[in-house]
Amino acid sequence: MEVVTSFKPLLALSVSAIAALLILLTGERRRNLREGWTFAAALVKFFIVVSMIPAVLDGKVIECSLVQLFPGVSLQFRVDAFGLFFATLASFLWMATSAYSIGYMRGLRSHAQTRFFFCFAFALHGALGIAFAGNLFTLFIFYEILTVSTFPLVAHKETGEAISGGRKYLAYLLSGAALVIFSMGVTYSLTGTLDFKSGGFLQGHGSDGLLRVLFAAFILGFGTKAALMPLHEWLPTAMVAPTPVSALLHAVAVVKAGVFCVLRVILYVFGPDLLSGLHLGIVLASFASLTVLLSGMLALAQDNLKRRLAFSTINNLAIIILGASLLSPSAITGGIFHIAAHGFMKITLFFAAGAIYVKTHLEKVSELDGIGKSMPITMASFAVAALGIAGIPPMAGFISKWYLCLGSLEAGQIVFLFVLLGSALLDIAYFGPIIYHSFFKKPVGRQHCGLDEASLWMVIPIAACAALSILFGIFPNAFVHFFDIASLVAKSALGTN
Amino acid sequence: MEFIIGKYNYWIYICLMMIGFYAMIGKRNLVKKLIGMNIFQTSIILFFVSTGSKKGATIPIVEHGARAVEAVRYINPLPHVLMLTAIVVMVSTFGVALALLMMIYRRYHTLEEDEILGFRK
Amino acid sequence: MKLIALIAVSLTGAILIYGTADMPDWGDPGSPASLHVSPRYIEKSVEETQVPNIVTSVLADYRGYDTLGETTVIFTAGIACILLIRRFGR
Amino acid sequence: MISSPFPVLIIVVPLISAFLIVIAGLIKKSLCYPLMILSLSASVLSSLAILNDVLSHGTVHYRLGGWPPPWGIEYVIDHLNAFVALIVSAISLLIGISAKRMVERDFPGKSAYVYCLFVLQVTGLLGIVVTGDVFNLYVFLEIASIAGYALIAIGEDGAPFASFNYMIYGTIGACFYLLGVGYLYIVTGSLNMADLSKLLPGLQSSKVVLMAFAFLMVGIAVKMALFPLHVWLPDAYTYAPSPVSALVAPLTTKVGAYVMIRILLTVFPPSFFIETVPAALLLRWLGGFAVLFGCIFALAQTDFKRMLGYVLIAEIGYIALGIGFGNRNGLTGSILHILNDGLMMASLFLIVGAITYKGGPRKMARFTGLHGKMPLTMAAFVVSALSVVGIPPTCGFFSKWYLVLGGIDSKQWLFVAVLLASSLLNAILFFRVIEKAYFEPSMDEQGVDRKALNPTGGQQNILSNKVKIDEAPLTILIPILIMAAGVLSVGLLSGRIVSGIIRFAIPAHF
Repeated sequence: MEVVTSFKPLLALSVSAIAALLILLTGERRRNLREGWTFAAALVKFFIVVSMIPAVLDGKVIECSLVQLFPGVSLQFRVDAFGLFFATLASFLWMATSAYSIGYMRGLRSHAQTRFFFCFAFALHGALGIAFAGNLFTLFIFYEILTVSTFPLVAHKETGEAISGGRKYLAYLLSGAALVIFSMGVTYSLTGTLDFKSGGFLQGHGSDGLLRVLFAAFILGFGTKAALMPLHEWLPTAMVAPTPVSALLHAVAVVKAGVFCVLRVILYVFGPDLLSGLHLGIVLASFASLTVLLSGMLALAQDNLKRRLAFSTINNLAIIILGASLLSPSAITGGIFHIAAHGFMKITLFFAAGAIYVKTHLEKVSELDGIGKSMPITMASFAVAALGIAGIPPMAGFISKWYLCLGSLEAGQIVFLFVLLGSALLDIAYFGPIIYHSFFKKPVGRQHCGLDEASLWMVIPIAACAALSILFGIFPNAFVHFFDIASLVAKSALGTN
Repeated sequence: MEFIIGKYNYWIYICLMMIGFYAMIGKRNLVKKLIGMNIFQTSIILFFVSTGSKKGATIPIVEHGARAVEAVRYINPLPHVLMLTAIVVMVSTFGVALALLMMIYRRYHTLEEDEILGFRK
Repeated sequence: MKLIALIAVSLTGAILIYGTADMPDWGDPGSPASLHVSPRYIEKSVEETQVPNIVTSVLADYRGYDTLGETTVIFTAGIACILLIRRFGR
Repeated sequence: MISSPFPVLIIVVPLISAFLIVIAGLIKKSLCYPLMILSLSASVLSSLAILNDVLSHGTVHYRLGGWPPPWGIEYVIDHLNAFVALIVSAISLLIGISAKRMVERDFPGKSAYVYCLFVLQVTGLLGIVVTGDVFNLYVFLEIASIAGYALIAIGEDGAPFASFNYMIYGTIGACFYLLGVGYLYIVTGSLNMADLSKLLPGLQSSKVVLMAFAFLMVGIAVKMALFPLHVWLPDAYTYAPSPVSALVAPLTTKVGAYVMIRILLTVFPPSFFIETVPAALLLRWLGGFAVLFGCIFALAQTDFKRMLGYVLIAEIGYIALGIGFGNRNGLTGSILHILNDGLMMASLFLIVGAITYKGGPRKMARFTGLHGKMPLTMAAFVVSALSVVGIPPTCGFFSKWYLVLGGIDSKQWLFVAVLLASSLLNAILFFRVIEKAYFEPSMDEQGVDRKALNPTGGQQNILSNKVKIDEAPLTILIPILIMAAGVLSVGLLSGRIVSGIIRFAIPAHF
């Protein structure tokens, strides 16, 4: 593997940090300029990230080492296929989110918008740092930056409910972080290094028992962010946050970062060989399957639209982890591709929910009867994304589910095939009624006076994301080569290069 | 027996020290605490000075014109020097403590710890 | 409080008495304190500092720096007393 | 042997300037402050120069009066005390800069004396750090303590009594230390640290050495406020005037910690406290309790400054815990924490000072809406608070990381759990303040009577019915911002600091 030294990762990272500072300095008075910074940063960041794709597809790794933090560990950025995948997704969706949040925040005349955009930019800084981190320690630094910068976003409404949601978020994530510190410490004292390596670097260190405990600590630690059951409680509570924040939490950065970290640990710290040697892959897979089915059922019971979406997220994250823990090439490819596919689809769903809220202040599923008539574009996009999540072609969700199913066959675990199919059925069960009611039912107790879409700032991102979900379903390699990168990750992680 | 006679200097200083120590932490009157502090510090001085003594030796002032000076003939001067410094340090602490007591008295018009704590509640 | 104080004091006293067992006897000319460091003061003081009073020579010369510290302590205490009890501008 | 004048300059320059400040105060009051800043800057420069010498040539010796070591007093500066001296002098310079407005407003007639004692306090602390003689250390300990008693006593209403209590405990501590020195002297005949470290290994079975060790440790533990000898601390630092608590709180305890490390590692053979006596075990347990106790008691406080006092007790617990692990990572964590904690605590105490200077509240319940009024100060507060919680990349995280590694290396899982749990407790502590300051609208908007805003005592002169809180003056704000920047950059540079300085401060065989 060829290693290229370049400052590009650092540049991409600093773009959002600088943007955050500029936003802070610009302040509330000149809000057009402030939002301009957000946009410019999102664009610049996206292009820097995308410019790294060709090199990485060639099998190169882009590295950038800063100060040494302690023996064997530096503050190091290392762009491999997996990191680039996540970075591309995050920066891609940041563009959509920033447009959307401008419409949303202004539509609601929200307070403290400067803080909002500042924290948002900083959260992206954290997410990209996680993506580009070359070792566990660097990853953890940005993991915590992400946690802390998201806290003000979750508590943005400043109501009692919002603040307690924020508290819960912090309590879960910081407890998880404590476990991560512990497991990092053990890893370091076993191996003397924390650098990621394809195929893992823990093999041959420590006793089986210790490694099992270590794995559990890692998964529980990062699992809090990935909302793995039973550590998911914070995610539905955090739904009090403004919708762009929910989009950030679910689709762009936070939970995806959690899943990313879990996958990093599985593939680059422990490695498939060690995991299957310790029989841990199957344990994690069963654990994830339970989450998949349980969260699907719980989603059915939710009347609040955003909470239902939250449980759907928990469901899909568990599917990604399930894919990775099956440790077969197709399953890993499918799982990783699902990170992107789910990102685009889920962001559409949240955007749509937010648009409905801004226009009508409705949050309950049962109140949405007939809304499709007044907001056709929004609800059509919603329908597209919802069907995509259920895995119906030609949406992107189909591709990932297809590969996941293939992967479970490859791994010889038919049980998990049924889990996947069952979850698709559950998806249809909890999204189907919404789509049906919104288009084909008469509104009750509410006047509908024709077309009433939200502002263009919101509708365009919604439609664009829905369109992209279809596009990535038909051309999974469109624009940014998501699929190729995902399969490259699977190949290199399994050593079948 | 040898144990007691040979080391009675230590016994005395320990007794004094414990008296002072008890007054410092057990008494509720601030002046009594200070008196305890003084006893406590003095006992340490006693201890140090007693370590300097040598049987059959004299005070460490060299007689005029004495040539070859033997260490055995004079007692150890170093503990005395240290204690001269320590005395000054202790006196200074004591002075500051008295100033503090004056401030406390001006404020609360009492030097009983319980009463002062009662005021502050 | 008194009880705690009494216990603390008796405990400390007991420890101190326990410790005396290994101490040199009073006035033992062979104790380490009399054999290390201090002989030089006694033997060389006149020669090196021309001061017959050895306590003085150690205080003001060999360990003169302690004495500077000591002076500073008095100075500190003086300033502290001024600061604490002098009434300014009243 | 390197002869350079800097070791003695660190002490003598502020010492002389302390005299000059008083004289200047008699002639012209406005001269005092520049004099103080000048002398503190000189100390910082000398400590930098020494650190440079030590890094390039190894340990620096300085014989005072020219007498060779066991007979005269010697300053020995190795990596450890060069490091601590720089921390002490740099932080006191920053606090010194910020003291001007607060001192001149609160103690208009007495400013010269306050500055003088301020400088003397720093002199005492620096003297403790650079000396190589156990008795000389006692003398400087008392200089620092006496200056501290006086400075604390001029604070708010309860200050004299708090200071008196502090003095009783402090004197017990100092006397125990002196007694320990006496015991060491009686078995070795020497007061020089280097000489003692040569003589002590042969005497390890002596009960007297054991006594000496115990009394030295108890004495230092009182001075560094190690649980359960911390009782004097919360009151003393709560009632002290703001610049004083910002100086005394972080530095006195840290210098105490330094003395403990020095005695354990240099004076006694390191194996003594780990193997011969169960001191390491005891330190671990006390440290662990201190951490939990400090955090839990801090949770119960409503006064921000008092809460910081308890947090400080917990931070001391970390240092003790790290020493108690008795391995390289643990000690690295402890020594690094001397720097980190000094920075963050100084910054936090100074922030309280800035808030109260502007007539702001000290009760945390009244912090509502503060971020809008003092945005920069509160930003610095967030950075320092995150550091106490241990969020990377702030410096607090890195010392905790070394401590966790130390715990893992010595297989002390219980204490690793304590360390991790304490981060969560700290998070609760500080995030509730951040929530107040950032997410709750200020009192004005809720229409609460402004009179209720009056903080507990003190500073009545500007507290009328109308209080307008905004950023503190630049002399206070800039040191706060420098320290906040330090908290961030020390975190990222901790690798350099550890591999360049702290690595050499720990005996090689660890």
